[in-house]
Amino acid sequence: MREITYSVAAREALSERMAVDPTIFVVGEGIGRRGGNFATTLGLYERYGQMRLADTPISERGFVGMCCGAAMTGARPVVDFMFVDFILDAFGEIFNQVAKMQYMSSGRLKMPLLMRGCIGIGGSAATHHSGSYYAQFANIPGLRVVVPSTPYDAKGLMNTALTCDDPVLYLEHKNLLATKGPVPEPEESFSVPFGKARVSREGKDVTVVALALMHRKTLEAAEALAAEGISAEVIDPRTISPLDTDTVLESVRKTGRLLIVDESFQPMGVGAEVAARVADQGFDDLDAPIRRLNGAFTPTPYSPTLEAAIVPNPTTIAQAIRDLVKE
Amino acid sequence: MREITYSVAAREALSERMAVDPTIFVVGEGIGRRGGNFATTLGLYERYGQMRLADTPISERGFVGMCCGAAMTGARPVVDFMFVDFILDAFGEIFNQVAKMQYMSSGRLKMPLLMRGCIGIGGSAATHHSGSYYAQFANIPGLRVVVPSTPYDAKGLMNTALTCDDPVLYLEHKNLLATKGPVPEPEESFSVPFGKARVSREGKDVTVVALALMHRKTLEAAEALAAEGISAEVIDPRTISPLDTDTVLESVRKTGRLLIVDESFQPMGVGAEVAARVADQGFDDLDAPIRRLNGAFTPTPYSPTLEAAIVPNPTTIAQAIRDLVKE
Amino acid sequence: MSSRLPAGVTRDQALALYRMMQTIRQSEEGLAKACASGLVHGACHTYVGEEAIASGVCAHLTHDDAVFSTHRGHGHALAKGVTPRELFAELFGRETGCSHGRGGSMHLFKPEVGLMGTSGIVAPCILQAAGAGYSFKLRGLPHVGVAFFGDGASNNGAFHEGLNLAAIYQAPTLFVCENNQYATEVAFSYATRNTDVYKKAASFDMPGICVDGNDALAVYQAAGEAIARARAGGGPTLIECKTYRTRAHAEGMRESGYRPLEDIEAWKRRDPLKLLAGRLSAADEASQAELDAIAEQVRLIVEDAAEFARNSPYPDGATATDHVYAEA
Amino acid sequence: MSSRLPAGVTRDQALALYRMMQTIRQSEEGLAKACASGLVHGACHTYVGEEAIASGVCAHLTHDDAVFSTHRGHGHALAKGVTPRELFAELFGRETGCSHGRGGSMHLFKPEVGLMGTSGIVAPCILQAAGAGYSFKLRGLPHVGVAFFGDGASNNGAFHEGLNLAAIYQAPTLFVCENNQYATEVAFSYATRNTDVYKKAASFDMPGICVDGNDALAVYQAAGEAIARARAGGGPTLIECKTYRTRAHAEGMRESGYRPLEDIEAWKRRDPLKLLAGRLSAADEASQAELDAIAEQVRLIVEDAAEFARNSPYPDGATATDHVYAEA
Ligand SMILES: Cc1ncc(C[n+]2csc(CCOP(=O)(O)OP(=O)(O)O)c2C)c(N)n1
Ligand SMILES: Cc1ncc(C[n+]2csc(CCOP(=O)(O)OP(=O)(O)O)c2C)c(N)n1
Ligand SMILES: [Mg+2]
Ligand SMILES: [Mg+2]
Repeated sequence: MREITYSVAAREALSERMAVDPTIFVVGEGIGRRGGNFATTLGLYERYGQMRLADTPISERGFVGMCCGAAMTGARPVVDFMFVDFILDAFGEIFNQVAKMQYMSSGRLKMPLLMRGCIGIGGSAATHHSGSYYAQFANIPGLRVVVPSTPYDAKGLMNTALTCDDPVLYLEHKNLLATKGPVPEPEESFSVPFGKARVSREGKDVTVVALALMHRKTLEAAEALAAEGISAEVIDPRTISPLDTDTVLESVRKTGRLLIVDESFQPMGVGAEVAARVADQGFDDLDAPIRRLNGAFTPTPYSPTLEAAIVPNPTTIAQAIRDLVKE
Repeated sequence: MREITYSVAAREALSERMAVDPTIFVVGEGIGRRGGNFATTLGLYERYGQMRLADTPISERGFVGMCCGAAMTGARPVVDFMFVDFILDAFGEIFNQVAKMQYMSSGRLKMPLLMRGCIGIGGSAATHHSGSYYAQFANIPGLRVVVPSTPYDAKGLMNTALTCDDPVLYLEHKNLLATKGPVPEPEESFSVPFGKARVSREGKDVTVVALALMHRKTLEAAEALAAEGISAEVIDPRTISPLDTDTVLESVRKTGRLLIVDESFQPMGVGAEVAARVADQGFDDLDAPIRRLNGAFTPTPYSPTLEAAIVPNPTTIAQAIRDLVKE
Repeated sequence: MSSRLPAGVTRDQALALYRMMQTIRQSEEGLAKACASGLVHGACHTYVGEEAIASGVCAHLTHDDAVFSTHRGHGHALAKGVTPRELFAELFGRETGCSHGRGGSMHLFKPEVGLMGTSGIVAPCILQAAGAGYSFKLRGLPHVGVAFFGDGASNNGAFHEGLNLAAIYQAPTLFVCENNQYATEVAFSYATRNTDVYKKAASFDMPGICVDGNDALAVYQAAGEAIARARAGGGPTLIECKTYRTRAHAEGMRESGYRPLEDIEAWKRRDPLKLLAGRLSAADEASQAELDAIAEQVRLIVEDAAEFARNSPYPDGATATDHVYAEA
Repeated sequence: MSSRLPAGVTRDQALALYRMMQTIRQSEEGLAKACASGLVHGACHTYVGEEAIASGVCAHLTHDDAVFSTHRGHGHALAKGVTPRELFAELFGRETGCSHGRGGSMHLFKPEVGLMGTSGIVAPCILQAAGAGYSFKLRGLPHVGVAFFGDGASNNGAFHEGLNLAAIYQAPTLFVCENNQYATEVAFSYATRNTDVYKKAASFDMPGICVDGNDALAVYQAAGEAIARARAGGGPTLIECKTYRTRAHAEGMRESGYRPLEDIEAWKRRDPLKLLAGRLSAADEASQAELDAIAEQVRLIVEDAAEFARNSPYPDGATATDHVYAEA
């Protein structure tokens, strides 16, 4: 399979879907001629024109609400927030309108709306350009939340998102955009279903669930630990809502130990939900306490020394795994 | 001790604090002469005047941002949302400004801002007037989230909120407002600290953590189960951020069993966090899987038959306890 | 006021407006009674006194046009094609309601006729209507998006963002502000210093029109022009309808002194139904008997609606979580 | 243009403006260089070409007045009393920075001098300034809240809500819109059909003033009047300053063709420092030598600032979670 970047993979999916579905249009700041702050729409304006790649004023709430109305009336809008931090002003529209519209209309309206944006701490982006809000959004009934960690999943999940009738929040970690990986040729259509985790590394001593950039960092840590004779199984949930825990439960049945690694905040986070489900449905399989390793519960500082101190890295992940295996 | 309602208790605290602290002012729709949709400010306009009880336009984001600025410059604003559902348009202001201001300013600014509103499903309020968003807000670093379930706690936590320098979200369940309970006389000052759960019923077979209205319903269920010989210990966390789990761990040490009852959504909810912490720190004390009983993961329907189907009640809570005790 | 009907308004159109206004008025009065007797489970905000607006605007719309409405949406729903039976049944929480009992008064849906929903949250309808306009323009369709909203909503940021977006994209959208001068009990003159909403369209270089919201023919004419312009690619319009609600903000609330009782009386004298009846008589277009006959026909329909709703089943609790997702 | 300084503007004031504008300009140029050499860790949006605005406004403010600013906030910070040392150190991520390295370019704080923060999110500053005004009015203090924001922010709902709130409460607030005609690479003329921001004040019945944002004396005068009015209880004012940024939106970005290069050149000919220098010379208030001496003094200060910043320590990682809560 050819190797392309995460960013190209996602864009390719968007462009391919736009070619076959004329109701898709993209809105956002600088997604027109400029091609997107993160090159999410590079080249698409030239191909699909102004109405389908519509630059917007700085009106995040406004254009989300607008796209809600457009989705209710036969279009398939894509909202590109660049940094997903800017989504927050639209929280009311998303929670109370976008996510509830199918329910409120008793299924007579569909809500084929894709919202996307970049998450993640790094590069001294500081606290207004580094959020990862998936826990909050995954607590909203009616919304799908997707967090791919590989180019393959980036394209496969984008394909699913752009053919699904539910509203989807699609989150891309900034530090994954330039990473490469195998992706099928453009002519081979494929998709990755929502709600199906991926076991990206098999192991027998401990199960580690990790998503987005932390998934990559965990694989690094697992590689290093193999030399020490510790065999970690690594799972990427890929989608947070729906969240596949069957795959995790099956793994824990084998390993008896569970660690969840997440760059984002611990309280009421993804790790809490995975832990709670396993503490219920997988209780008898557990041989040790369930552990979580999270980014610190703090706004993101700017200075590199402070920034490095608040996110897990392969060293701290490896240590957490070692500690758990010893339990 | 005299018995007063939850609603009177909270209002009394506000009025007493306003009498001694001239920098407190309240904003909201209808909180002036009208005295608040839920009588949260009844009589205060007459006592403290227009500038300190300022009716607002329907600009939830706007007045939260305004109060953020006021809190940064020496005032202590109280934002009264009536139904807390209306807070969502202000999510960006709260997450990125209000909650981060102390951190961003390295502690040189304080953020003595109280936001309050009514939560809860009931009375066919339907999906735009029945949300309980504490999980989402408790995932925000820098913010305190408080959910009293008794008149005593309503006043005691309000007193703490109105003297604390952190921003506080104070949530009142609509169906608790008229409930009565013992509260110290006005001249006796008292407060309830943040981060200290309350054991409201002692028991030895199972620990049940429940908040807001569900706390009351759980006490009813526990009462009924006593007749069956099941002894349930019931804990009210009272504050979600900070969240006291020491009290829960201590209880589980005794009972070996844990159920969390929460009207709000299960995924990444309060129950998930409590479960995750106990599955880590209290693992060795657990004799059975940790269970959660939540309201259904759905927008709130209007019709009484549908509405009743989506929230736990004493019968379903009792059943969940019975099931767990059998495990 | 001329004694003739305005140019372009036929007798049939005027009578249809009158019939719709009667339908709304009598439905609201029926619902108010039902509230008092406990048949309505949740909130109920009536449209009494404002009937001319929904009627005048929706007379120009087909089922392909998309209407987005507010907490005070019964009138919009009826004018757009929800039947009184569906409306009553919805407020009574029954399976036969237009939202199958999921919504109640503030969540009325009937997309089949272009009623894309009323909302318990103030202001999102403004944005959604702009989006419907965008969608129609993108797909080359001649339909329009219409938002109804109150004076209170015009102080919300969604007003600013929604009108601006519709203007820059020249989306075929009609923004109808029903300025009844109060948001619950907060006076509009307190909540903004410029109480002429139509003038605020200038910020977006959009036509802003002011009409007497109690004059159905005036609303009909202004909306007709704006909708025709939108369909022809001429972009959005803001129409402010100055009006007044003569009942409480919501059923069960009392006149607590926030507005002068004389004002209520004065506006009742400008009752939109009476005004239209007067215009029809003055123009010799309809006799009192004819108008009474319409009112009587409507009375039967509304009575039947209440009866139908009372006899309808409640939804099955087991379906409470259906339709949260598309494929569920 | 008269050859005399405008009435009420003294030579000393004009020279102080010139000095501040030099401080901002040279700091920005120093920071741009530091960006290129990797000393600045995050984003850096310079204020080059817009120096007259912050300088002209802040000249009227004391440390008790509260300024709320944007992602393009270096100029506001310096004009309000942050030192070049503190600014450089902050962007270099050092403990000695005005935010102790927590913030960087977009999160500059120095409440001791009334710099209440710059923000990486566009538009909240508008609301916060209104709130500062409210707070000052509530407590009977003669201070003002000031928001600086771009043309892009004026399309945000916060503009509508914030100006309306300030107007109804008559909060002592000054809203300064720096209309540099672009939001990143999106032209203001695309993002709204009415590009005269000051006219939008009419929606709130608020005075809306338009000034040449490259003319420091014009800004100084307009701001002086508005601030005096606010202090005297006369309520808020919106001042639109028409201007242009002559560098990229952020350091590291190139001119990708979204704006005509001739425009940049034309605006460079209207460079605010040159304009003010010209005015001073024409009025015989300052010789070129005097102006050069100021520039040279500033050069030394800015050089020292960069040096100071480079030599300052990074913050200790162990403190990364301090100050999340008040009592922590
Ligand atoms: C965002 C939001 N804030 C507050 C409310 C509570 N509320 C319901 S109706 C209403 C007044 C609305 O006034 P207006 O827009 O003028 O409509 P009217 O009721 O006068 O028709 C308010 C404040 C709400 N539903 N949504
Ligand atoms: C709410 C929000 N949306 C988007 C952005 C990304 N962004 C940063 S600066 C900018 C342009 C701002 O334009 P303007 O307000 O005119 O200020 P200028 O940069 O021209 O000084 C944008 C869109 C942001 N920071 N905040
Ligand atoms: Mg109104
Ligand atoms: Mg700009």
